[in-house]
Amino acid sequence: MKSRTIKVDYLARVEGEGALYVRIKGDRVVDVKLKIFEPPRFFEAFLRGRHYDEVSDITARICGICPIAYQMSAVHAIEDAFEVKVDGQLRALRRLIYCGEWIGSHALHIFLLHAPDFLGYDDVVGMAKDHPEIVQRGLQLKKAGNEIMALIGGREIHPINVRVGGFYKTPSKREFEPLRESLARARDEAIEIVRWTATLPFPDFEQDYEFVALRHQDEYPFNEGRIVSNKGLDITSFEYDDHFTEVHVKHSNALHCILKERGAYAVGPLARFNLNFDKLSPLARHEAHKAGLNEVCRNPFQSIIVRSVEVLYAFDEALRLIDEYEVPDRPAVAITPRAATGYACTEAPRGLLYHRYQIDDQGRILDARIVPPTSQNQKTIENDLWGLVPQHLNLSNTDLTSRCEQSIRNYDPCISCATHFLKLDIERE
Amino acid sequence: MKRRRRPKLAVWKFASCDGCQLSLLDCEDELLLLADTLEIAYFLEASSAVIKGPYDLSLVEGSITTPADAERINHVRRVSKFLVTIGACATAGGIQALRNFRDVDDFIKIVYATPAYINTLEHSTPIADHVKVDFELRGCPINKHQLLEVISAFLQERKPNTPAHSVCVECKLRGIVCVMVAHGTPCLGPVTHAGCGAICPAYDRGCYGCFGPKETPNVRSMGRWLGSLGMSEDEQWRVFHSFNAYAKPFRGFSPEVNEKSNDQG
Amino acid sequence: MSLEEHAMSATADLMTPRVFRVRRKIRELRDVFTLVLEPSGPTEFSFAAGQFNMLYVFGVGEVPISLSGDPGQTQILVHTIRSVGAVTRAINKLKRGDAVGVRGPFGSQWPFEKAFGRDVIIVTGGLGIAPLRPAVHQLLAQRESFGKVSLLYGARTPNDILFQKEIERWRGRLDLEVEATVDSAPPGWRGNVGVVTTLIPRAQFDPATVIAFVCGPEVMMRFSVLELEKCGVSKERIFISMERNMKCAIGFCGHCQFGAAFLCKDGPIIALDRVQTWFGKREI
Amino acid sequence: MERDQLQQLFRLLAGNGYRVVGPTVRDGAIVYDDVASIEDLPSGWTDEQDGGIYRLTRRKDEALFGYAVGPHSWKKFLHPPVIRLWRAQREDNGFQVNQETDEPPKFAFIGVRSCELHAIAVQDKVFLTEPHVDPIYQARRQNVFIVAVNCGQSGGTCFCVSMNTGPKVTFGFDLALTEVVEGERHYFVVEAGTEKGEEILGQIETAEADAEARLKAEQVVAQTAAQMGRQLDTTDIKELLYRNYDNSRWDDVARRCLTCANCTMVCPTCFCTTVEDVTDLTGEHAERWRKWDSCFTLDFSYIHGGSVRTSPRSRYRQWMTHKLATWIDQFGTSGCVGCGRCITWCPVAIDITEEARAIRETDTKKGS
Ligand SMILES: Cc1cc2nc3c(=O)[nH]c(=O)nc-3n(C[C@H](O)[C@H](O)[C@H](O)COP(=O)(O)OP(=O)(O)OC[C@H]3O[C@@H](n4cnc5c(N)ncnc54)[C@H](O)[C@@H]3O)c2cc1C
Ligand code: SF4
Ligand code: SF4
Ligand code: SF4
Repeated sequence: MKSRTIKVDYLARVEGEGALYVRIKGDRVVDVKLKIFEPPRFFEAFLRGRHYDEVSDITARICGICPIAYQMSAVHAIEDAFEVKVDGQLRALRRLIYCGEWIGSHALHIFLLHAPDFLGYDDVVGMAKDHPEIVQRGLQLKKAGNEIMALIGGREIHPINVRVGGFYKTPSKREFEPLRESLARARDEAIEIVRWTATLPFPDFEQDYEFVALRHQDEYPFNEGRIVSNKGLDITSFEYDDHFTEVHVKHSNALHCILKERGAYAVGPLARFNLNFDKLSPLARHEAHKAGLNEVCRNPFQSIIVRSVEVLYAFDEALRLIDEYEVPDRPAVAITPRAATGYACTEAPRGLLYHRYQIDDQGRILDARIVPPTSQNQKTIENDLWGLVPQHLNLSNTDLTSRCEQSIRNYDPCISCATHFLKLDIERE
Repeated sequence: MKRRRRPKLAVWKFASCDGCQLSLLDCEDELLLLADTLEIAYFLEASSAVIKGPYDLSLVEGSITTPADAERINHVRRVSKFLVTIGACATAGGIQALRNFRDVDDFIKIVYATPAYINTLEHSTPIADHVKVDFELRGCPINKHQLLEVISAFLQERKPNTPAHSVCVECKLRGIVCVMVAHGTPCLGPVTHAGCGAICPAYDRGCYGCFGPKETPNVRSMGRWLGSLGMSEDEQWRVFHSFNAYAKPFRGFSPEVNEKSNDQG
Repeated sequence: MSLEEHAMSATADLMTPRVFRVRRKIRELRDVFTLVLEPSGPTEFSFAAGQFNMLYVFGVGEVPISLSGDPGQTQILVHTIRSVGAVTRAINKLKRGDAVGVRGPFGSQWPFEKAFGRDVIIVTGGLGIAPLRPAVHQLLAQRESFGKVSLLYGARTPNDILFQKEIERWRGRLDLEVEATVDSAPPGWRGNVGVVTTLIPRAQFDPATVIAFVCGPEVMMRFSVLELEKCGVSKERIFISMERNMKCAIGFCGHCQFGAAFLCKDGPIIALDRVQTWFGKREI
Repeated sequence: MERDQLQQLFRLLAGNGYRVVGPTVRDGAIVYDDVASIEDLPSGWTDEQDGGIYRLTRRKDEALFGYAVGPHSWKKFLHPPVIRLWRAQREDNGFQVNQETDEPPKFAFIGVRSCELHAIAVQDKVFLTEPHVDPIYQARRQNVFIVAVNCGQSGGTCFCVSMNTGPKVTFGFDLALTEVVEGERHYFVVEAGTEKGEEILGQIETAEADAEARLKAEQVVAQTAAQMGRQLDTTDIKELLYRNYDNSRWDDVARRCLTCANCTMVCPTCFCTTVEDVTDLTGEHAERWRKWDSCFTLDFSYIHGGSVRTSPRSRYRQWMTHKLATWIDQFGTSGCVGCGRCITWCPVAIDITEEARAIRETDTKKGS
């Protein structure tokens, strides 16, 4: 029987360093491993003994692509421990800066990482030669997202303005004026992008996933909500550890997270969209429909459309938040540390991000636990490959490899929290 | 325009958060021009295409934390004509160098259930501890305008304008009101390398040193003053031991036991 | 244009480089070369011995470089440069016809008026001879106006002797005493060995009236001054050429301060008595 | 002149094409910035200052100029912190340099203190003395309209009396105000110093100040002079410092000094700059930018092979000796006007008056 191995030592166009290994015997897949060898950095360990006020700056450094997600989960978990509620305009500003990160991160993924797969380019630079307008548009969208982060956060990567209780300084209304203009322009562009992604060639591939995301009664979820799934899960962040568990597999420096009861599940744009379609803005819903998305989308390749719908939504939401903005009385609510454990999940661009902190009465961190979206998706990514490869055995090794990579990128795995290809070995037995 | 052969650019990653290489992709307005000026020959985060070295300009992100990486950096040096480290990880060991102050096995046990699978070095070390580095760009993360400045300077064979003086100079050039003097907020600006544009003071918080030590930083005097502003010894230790904890002048900082009289002598 | 406006635009001009072209480049030593520049359009210029220009290479940067040519020649600018860092390396790469930005000339000059009728002793080392070459040309051009003229020159090795042919020519003149010495020499070298200060007591000059021109590395100048003083030359007759960082060359940037002197305008050539408070002190 | 008439002055100045800048409260300090009306002035605010400490506090009255000096000085308008000097474009076989042609605004400064007038006079000497005149400074300086204020209160770090630079304004202003607040009554005694000043004043309906008002104004200034927060003995200061280059006090201050350059940045007379030659990615376009620099940076004294002033000791010594001594040789005046900014804004409270005193006390060659 012929057997082959698909091996990608360095996955390209993903954030961080990972590799892929698939072994095929005849028409049967016998092994799939998404290896993550991004070196461990031990955040949970050195958070111990640090002060609660340092956590959001430190955890931001887990990932340069979605630092705001880390900051948001961190501050919410700590506020949960201290029983502090941050609302009104401060809450709105947090949503707004998160919109910025979704836009920046999604635009990066759509245009720089994923779209080249669909169109057969190695990278955006190659793609720009044939599709200059699309690429320009994409870069401008990304820039608009970064502008939100830079204005509220001080800079786009590892913003400095987020703190437990709110912010260090809140922007004036006037500072939003130029931003509002560029966002309004970008929203129109974003509509075009949704339409464009819908025209990409998608393979027929659907699986029966368990989608997990936050759900909030009034809004599309960013910072708050219950953790729900299409298979009946409905819990608070406090109960996360009861239902999810991390396993350490030999082939990876990242931990795999699974649902204790049902195993693999998927988080991210597809999950959010499927569980919160009704909470999208009318414009985003309208464009989603026009793009051929139904309320539930099970084709992970179409996540690129879903991402662009979320980008459109984020612009819509950002504009709404800016229009309703009033400078809050104070940049942050007062904090009194107490000994307690706090829990929070927020929606990082790549999906659910769980933080838990045990803190002493001096505000020192005793214990920290962080579960990034990519660990949660890892098993599902491998499952997709188990399902996908047998369907495409007729492809040449090169094409099969690209298809596998594309399928991995469906999840926008962030290997730093989970990016890349170098060498391909095909073993035939 | 005289068109020379386009220099080949490579971007390498070691232990890091990807933020510094992302800074390159965050140059939305310049990205395509950049790709036109330099041949992007190796940049896994952005491209599947890999063009063989040697590379004229290598940007290296991340610190060395595993035996394999300690090997790989030697390879990177061999294939690079001009090697620039980008960011606190690559120039100072990064936040992950906090392990250098503790026992790494304890760290592994805290994070991983099956520590045996993890192969890591005891220390997280900057690139310059392993190979010769031609230029170091500071920051956690680096500032994208400075990155463009370094690349433009490389192309023109000039010295990049990335002054090593304090953040205070940038702060004052912007006319920001000093948060330490006017509000009593502890600020590491006076001992921290410029480059960020003094964003923290501009947002009403003290600088936390993410660009690492400036030229000739007086960390002892700084520590004493932080103490007089009410920072405990533990807080003083922590503030110097964050994203550039392993950078020499910060690494060696230990708070002076606060004497009663807070004299400045 | 009012007078005031005129002064203003004149200074504005001093802040913007004018474009010159490389007419010739001569390799002097392994890392030292002489650049002959000519204006790219009709421009008037003249300079005095000891002055310097700010040379700008497009996109690279700007550095102070002394004029090393004959002040009598007004059609060209001559500079002798050691390639040490980014800008000087870039200058070294320029080819015939390439453009160079020039601001200048700036600074003070060797005090010939003070030297009329007196002996002149020139003590120099290494590249320090570059800003003194125009002085030698001028002394020779007006040779009858001065007493004895001696040129003492130190280099590291025989291979480091700059303007060797010219020095040989000068050495052949009867109205000029020329002595060269090297720090270390290969076998076969028949000249002096030792530091340049050892030549001073042997030189012929009247210590009571002589005017000394000293230019070279700061340590070399320090010891030369000590030696000159020992011979009885007083401070106000010793002229040194100092080097400090310079950005504007017109006294605004502050970088070139050496004690109370702005070396870009009070110097680079300055009488020792004006800077005696600082000369020889560390980190001034 | 009453409060309302001051408002009129703002309008007149703006109407005459001036960009009116003056004191205003921002981020916990009184800074100099655009001010549209007297509403923008720091009404009822004052500052408490000491080494390394500045705090805004409320006054008991609604005085508009009831504070000393803040972190900014007027030099930021006359001698911009960052400015492009020129742009150049590569051309076939060379390049072309284009000078900046932007017309700077006409500034009206509101609330200039006596020490600040002296500081401006000092910078005039630096930038406007033949043969070289800085066109950037000159273009801003020649059109400026100065509304000075006599200090009604000294700051905790002020020592203008020692430096002979205040608190009463004596020259260099177009208009000078003395603010008098007495119970319910709040008025200004105005004096015109130039024709330009007369002209503007003539357009405001003001009452001639009576003898009592004048006397009150005199008292205000006299009171301030008596309150100086610091003192500096300037006797033979130049000679003192010239003979103390090797004093061990420099080592002592170096243990505290952070070489952060704040003192030079806030100093109203410090003039030093550096330039940055930059290019874009294409290498076709080059620019030169000028930025404030400081003798506290290593690059400042860099010559090939290393910086001249590597030790913090030599850098502090350069700054203080320049301010108090070499300046006198260079420009015939002290480089220090006694405003106290370097003391207040030094993050570790190093005090020039204290250091000068210490040098004097340990002057080994005293009397020689
Ligand atoms: C008045 C004067 C006359 C000079 N004449 C000559 C000459 O005739 N021939 C010659 O070879 N050299 C001369 N020099 C020294 C020359 O200016 C430096 O070698 C040159 O600036 C080095 O620049 P770089 O960029 O190549 O080196 P780097 O070491 O890369 O220097 C970086 C920058 O520091 C500054 N800098 C470095 N060294 C000096 C220095 N010695 N003086 C002033 N600024 C410096 C410059 O701004 C330079 O761009 C003179 C210096 C002065 C002040
Ligand atoms: S230096 Fe900071 S921003 Fe850069 S890669 Fe490291 S952690 Fe990320
Ligand atoms: S706020 Fe910080 S960086 Fe700014 S001047 Fe003060 S101490 Fe320096
Ligand atoms: S003290 Fe320093 S920065 Fe200020 S003018 Fe003097 S040399 Fe320049």
